[in-house]
Amino acid sequence: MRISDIERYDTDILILGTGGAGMFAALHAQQSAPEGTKITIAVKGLIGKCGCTRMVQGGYNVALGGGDTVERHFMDTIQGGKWLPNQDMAWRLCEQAVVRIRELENEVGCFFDRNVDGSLHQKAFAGQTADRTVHKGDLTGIEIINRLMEKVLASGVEKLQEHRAAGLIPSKDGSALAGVLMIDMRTGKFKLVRAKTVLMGTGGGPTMYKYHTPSGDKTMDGLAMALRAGLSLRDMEMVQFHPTGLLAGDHTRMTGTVLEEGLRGAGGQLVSHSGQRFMFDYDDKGERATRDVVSRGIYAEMRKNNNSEQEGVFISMAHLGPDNVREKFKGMVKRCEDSGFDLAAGKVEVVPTAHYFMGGVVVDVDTRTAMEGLYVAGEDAGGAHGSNRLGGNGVANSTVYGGIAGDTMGADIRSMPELREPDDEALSAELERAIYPLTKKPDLVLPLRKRLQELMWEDVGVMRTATGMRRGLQGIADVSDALMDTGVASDNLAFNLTWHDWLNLRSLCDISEVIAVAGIARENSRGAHYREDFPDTGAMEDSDFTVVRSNNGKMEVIREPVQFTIVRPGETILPEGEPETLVAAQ
Amino acid sequence: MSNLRDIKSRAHPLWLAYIIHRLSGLFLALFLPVHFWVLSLAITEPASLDGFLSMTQGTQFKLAEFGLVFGLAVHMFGGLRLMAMEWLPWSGRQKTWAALATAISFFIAALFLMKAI
Amino acid sequence: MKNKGLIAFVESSNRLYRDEKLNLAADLRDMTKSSLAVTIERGPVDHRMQVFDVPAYDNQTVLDVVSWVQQNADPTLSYRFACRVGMCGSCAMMVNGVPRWTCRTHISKVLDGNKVTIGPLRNLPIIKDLAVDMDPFFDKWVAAEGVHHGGLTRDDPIAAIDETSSEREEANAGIECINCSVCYAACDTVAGNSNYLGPAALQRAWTLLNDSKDEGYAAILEIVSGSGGCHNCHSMGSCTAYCPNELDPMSAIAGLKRETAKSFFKRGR
Amino acid sequence: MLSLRLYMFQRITALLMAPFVLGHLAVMIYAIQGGLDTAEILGRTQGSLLWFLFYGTFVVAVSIHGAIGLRSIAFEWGGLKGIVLEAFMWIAGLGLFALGARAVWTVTYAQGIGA
Ligand SMILES: Cc1cc2nc3c(=O)[nH]c(=O)nc-3n(C[C@H](O)[C@H](O)[C@H](O)COP(=O)(O)OP(=O)(O)OC[C@H]3O[C@@H](n4cnc5c(N)ncnc54)[C@H](O)[C@@H]3O)c2cc1C
Ligand code: HEM
Ligand code: SF4
Ligand code: F3S
Ligand code: FES
Repeated sequence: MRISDIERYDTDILILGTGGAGMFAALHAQQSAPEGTKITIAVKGLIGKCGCTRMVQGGYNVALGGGDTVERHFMDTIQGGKWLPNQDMAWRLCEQAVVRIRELENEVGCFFDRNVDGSLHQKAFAGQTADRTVHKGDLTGIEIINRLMEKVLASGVEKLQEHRAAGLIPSKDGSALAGVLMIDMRTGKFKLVRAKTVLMGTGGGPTMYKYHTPSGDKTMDGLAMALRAGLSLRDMEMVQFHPTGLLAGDHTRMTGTVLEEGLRGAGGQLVSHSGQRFMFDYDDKGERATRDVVSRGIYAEMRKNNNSEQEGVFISMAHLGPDNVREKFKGMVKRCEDSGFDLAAGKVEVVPTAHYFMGGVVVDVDTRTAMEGLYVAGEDAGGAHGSNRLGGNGVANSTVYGGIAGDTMGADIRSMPELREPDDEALSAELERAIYPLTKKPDLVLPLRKRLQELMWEDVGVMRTATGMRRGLQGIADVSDALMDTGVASDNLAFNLTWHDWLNLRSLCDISEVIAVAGIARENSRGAHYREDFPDTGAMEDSDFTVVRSNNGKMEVIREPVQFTIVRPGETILPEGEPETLVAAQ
Repeated sequence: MSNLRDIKSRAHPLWLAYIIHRLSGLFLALFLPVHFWVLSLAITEPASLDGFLSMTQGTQFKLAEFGLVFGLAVHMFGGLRLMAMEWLPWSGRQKTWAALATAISFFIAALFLMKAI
Repeated sequence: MKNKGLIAFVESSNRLYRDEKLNLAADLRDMTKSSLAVTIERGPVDHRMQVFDVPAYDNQTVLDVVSWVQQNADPTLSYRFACRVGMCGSCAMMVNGVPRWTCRTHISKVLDGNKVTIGPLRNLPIIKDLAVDMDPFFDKWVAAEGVHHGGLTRDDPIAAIDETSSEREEANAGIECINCSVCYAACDTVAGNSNYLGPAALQRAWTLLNDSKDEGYAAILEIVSGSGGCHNCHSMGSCTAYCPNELDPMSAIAGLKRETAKSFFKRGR
Repeated sequence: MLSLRLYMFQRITALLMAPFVLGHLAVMIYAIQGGLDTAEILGRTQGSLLWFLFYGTFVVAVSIHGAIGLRSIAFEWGGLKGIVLEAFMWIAGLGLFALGARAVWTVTYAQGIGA
C-alpha cells in the first residue's frame, strides 16, 4: 500500500461526525457558504445513527425566561465547572442556546414537551438553580438527531458514511490543514479527502474505562488525531462519571449503560451488598447529590466490599411501589427487563460509568483551532465546561458550537480560494500507522482493550492518586506495546471490525496516556477530577487548567491560568437581590 | 424451503388474515371465469349444463362448492374488515375484527354445507 | 477489584485463536455453564451458513453473541451497532427469521434449545455478513416528505402547542421511531414491491401531517397518494407486530388512507 | 404500485359488491336445496330486468375489482412491471367482463329473445 494507491476526493467543506455538532455544522455551512460550495459529511457509522447526541435522555439546557436568565445559566455553568471553564465560551454557549432551541423547534422541526399552557416544559438537573432543561420525555436525543438527520439527508450534502477519519494531513508547507485521510470501512480502501475547512465533531467519548456510557463508535479518534497533528488539548484529566451504570457482567455490551438520573431524583435508593443505604454517609443530599459526589460515594462503597463476585452496589426502587415505578419509568424498566433485571420490584446492580469528556482541543469562541482550516466543536472541543459538565449542557454545547462552526467555515471559506496540497510525508506516516496491524501476526484485540479498560478504571478513574496514575501510565504503555505486537489478518478488509477495533484501541491508548499525564499534573481536586492525595480544591482565584501537547511523541503538560474575563470567583453577574435558586426545594 | 420456515416464524394473526384474504381473492379471480363459462352453457348447450350440474351432486363437488362459498365469504368479510380498519377511526381491535370475519364466514359456509347435504 | 477470571478467560481465548479454531475447543466450553450453537449467515459473496459454538452467559443479548464471534472466533465477521441500548436503531438483524433489535434482545428469548440463527436484515442490500445498506430505507424516508416543512425561523417565538389535542396525540404516537428498519424488514409488501415507501417512512409522513407546525400537508398528501404510497399497504400489520418500540405504523398508514380517501372525494380524485 | 385512484376503485367496487354477494349467497343457499338444474336457474332469471341489473352491476364491479387485485398480486409476487403489468390488468379486467357479461346476457335476455 502506497500513497499513490489512495483514492482522492475533493470537497470545500468537510465535516467529521454526525452528532449535534456535525449536523448543525452541515446545515449552517449550507446557509452561510457561497453558492456552489461543496459540503461533505463523513462519519464512522450511519448519518445520525451513531454518536451520543442520539443517546441524550434528560435534555437541553436553555434559559427561556420565567425568572431564568442567560446570566443565571452562565453562573451555574461556571460554578458547576468549578471556575475552570473558558468564560467566553461558556457565555456564548448559554447565550446561543436560546437561539438554537428556537431553531430546533421552528426550522428543524423538533417537538419538545409542553406545559399545560402550550409553552416549553423545563425541569432542573442537579446543579441548576432554575428549571431549565427542555426535553422530549426521556428520549430527547432521538428527537433532536432524527429531525437533524432528516434535514441533512434532504439537504443534498455529500455523504461519506461508514468512513473513518484516520489522520489529519497538513499542507506541504505545514501551515494549514490540507485534508483528512479516511478509510472507507465498507471496502477497506483509503481515501484522502481534501477540503478547505474541516470540522472535527467526532465527540470524544471516554470509552477506555471498564464501565462507560457512550456509543460504541466513539473512541477518542478525533483527539488522538489532533494530538498527532500537534494541537493542544486542555482539561484532559476531566472525565465525568455517571453514578448509575448498569452492571451486567463483562461479556455484555449492556454493561455501563446509563440508568437515568431521574431514578434517584424520584427517591431511588442506593444500597450496598450488605443491604445498607450509604449515600448519607457521604453527603447530606444523599442519593440526590451531584453526579461526582454520588459516583465517589459508590466507588468508595465498592472498595469496601472486597468481593470480586459482587462488584457494584444496588439501586432499589421497589419501596416506591412497583406499579408506580413501572408507569413513571417505563422505558428504563423495559430496558432493564430486556437484559434480565427487574427494576420495578427488585434491585439492579450499578456502578459509576464514564460518561462524558470535558477535555478537548483548545479552540476560540468561533471553533477555530491553532491549525488553519481545522475547526472543532462539540465534545471534542475543550473549555466550555471546565472541570465538570452540567447535565443538559452537553447537547446544548454540541448544537450551539456546531452551528457556529458551520457559520464560521462558511465565512472563512470565502478567503480560501484553493485546496491545499497535502504533505506526502505526513500522509504516508498516517497511512503506515493505519495499516500497521496488517503487517503483524494476527491475534485477539479484545483482551487488550479489556486490560486498558480495567487499568484505567482502577488507576485513572473515579478517585486518583499519584502512585495510581503512575502505575496507570505504565499499564497503558504495556497495553500499547502489546497492541503494537498484535496484528489483524489482512485478507479481507471490507467491513473488517477487528481492524477498526485495533485502530480504536490505538486512539484510546494515546488519549489514556494524556488523561493520566494531565491527571498527575493537577495536584488538587476539582469537579470530576478527585485526588485522594490532594483532596483540596485549591484556591479558586488561582485556578489554572492543564494543556497537553505532544512533542514528537513525548507529552508536554503546561498549566495555564484561567482568565476570569466575565466574572471572578466569589462574585456573580446576577443582579443584586436575586435568589440563589429558583428551583423549589424537593 | 428456509423461506417457508421464515414465513412461518413471522406469521401472526393479522398476517394470516392478510394471506387468507389474498389467497381467497386469487382463488375467486381464477374461479369466476369458470363459473361464468358454466353459466353460459345454460343457453348454448342446456343439456351439457344439466349434465354438468348433475355431476355436481357428487361429494367432491359439494366440497368444492363449499370451498367456493367459503372463499367468497371469507374474502368478503376479510375485505369488509380491512375497510373498517382503514377507514373507521382506529380502534386497536384489529385482531378481534379478523377473528370475527373468519368466524362469520365459517358460519355461512357451514350453513351452506348443512343445507346442501 | 482486579478480575482474575477475566484474565484467565482472555488468555485462554488468545490461545484458542492461535489454534485458529472456529469451533471453540472444549476447555473454553468447560469454563462456562453451557454453549450456544449459533448459525450465522455470511455473505453476500461466498454466501453460506456458518455455525459457531459460543459460550452462554446469564446476561447476554443477541448482539453480545454476534460480538463474541467477531471478537473471539472469526475476526472478519461484519455487523453494525452503535448505542447498544435500543436508541440508535443500527443493530437490527433477522433472528430465527424474525427482524429484531439485537442489542435489546436477550438471547434466552430467541433460543430454540441452544440454537439460534442470525442473518442480515431482510429487504435491504447486504454490504457484508450481517451489515446491510440502509440507504434505500432513508432515501424513502426523505422521499415520503419525512422532513419538517417549516414556516417559522429561529427569530420567531416557539409555537404554543396543546399537547392534549388530538392531532398532537396522533403526531406523538409515532415520534419515537428510531428508524431501525425492523418494520421495513418485516413487511412482505416491501419485499415484493421495491417502490413501496414502507411503514416507517409513511408513519413519519403521518406524524408530520398531524404536526400543527408543519406546512407540508399538500406535498405529503401528494406523495403518499402516489405509486409508492400508502395504498400499497395491505394492513398485514407485521410492522406493528415487530416494532421494538411498540409503535403502530399500520394505524398511521390507515390514517393516511383515510386522509387521502377524503381528499379523493373532496377534489374528485 | 397501487395509487390512490386504483385503491379507491378497488374499495368502492368492493363495497358495492357486498350486498350482491350476500344476495347471491342467499339465493344459492335457497336454490341448492333439492338440487340445481338449468330450468330452475333460467326460470328465475329469464327476462328479468332486475336480475339483469343485479348480475350486470355485479359483473362490472367484479371485473374492476378483480383486475386491480390481480394486478397487485402479479406485481408483488409475479414481478410484472410497467406496461406488461398495466396490460395484464386490462386483459384480466376485460376478460372477466367479457365472460361475465356473456353469462349474464345468457341467463337473462338472450334466452328470452332466442325463444
Ligand atoms: C447516554 C448518554 C446520555 C446523555 N445525556 C445527555 C443529556 O441528557 N443532556 C446533555 O446535554 N448531554 C447528554 N449527554 C452528552 C451528549 O450526548 C454529548 O455531549 C453530545 O451529544 C456530544 O455531541 P457531539 O456532536 O460532540 O458528538 P456525538 O453526538 O457523540 O457524535 C460524534 C460523531 O462522530 C463520529 N465519529 C467518531 N469518530 C470518528 C472518526 N474517526 N471518523 C469519523 N467519524 C467519527 C461518531 O460516529 C458520531 O457520529 C449524554 C451522553 C450519553 C452517552
Ligand atoms: C363483497 C365482496 C368483496 C369485498 C368486500 C372485497 C374486498 C376486497 C378488498 C378490500 C381488497 C383489497 C385488499 C388489499 O389491498 O390488501 C380486495 C382484494 C382483492 N379481491 Fe376482493 N372483495 C370482494 C369480492 C371479490 C371477488 C368476487 C373477487 C374475484 C374476482 C375478488 C378478488 C380480489 C383480489 C384478486 C384481490 C387482491 C388481493 C390482494 O391484493 O391481496 N374480490 N378485495
Ligand atoms: S416504526 Fe418501529 S420498527 Fe419501524 S423503524 Fe420505527 S422504531 Fe423501527
Ligand atoms: S407490514 Fe406492511 S403491508 Fe402495511 S401494515 Fe405494515 S406496512
Ligand atoms: S445498537 Fe443502537 S439500537 Fe441496538
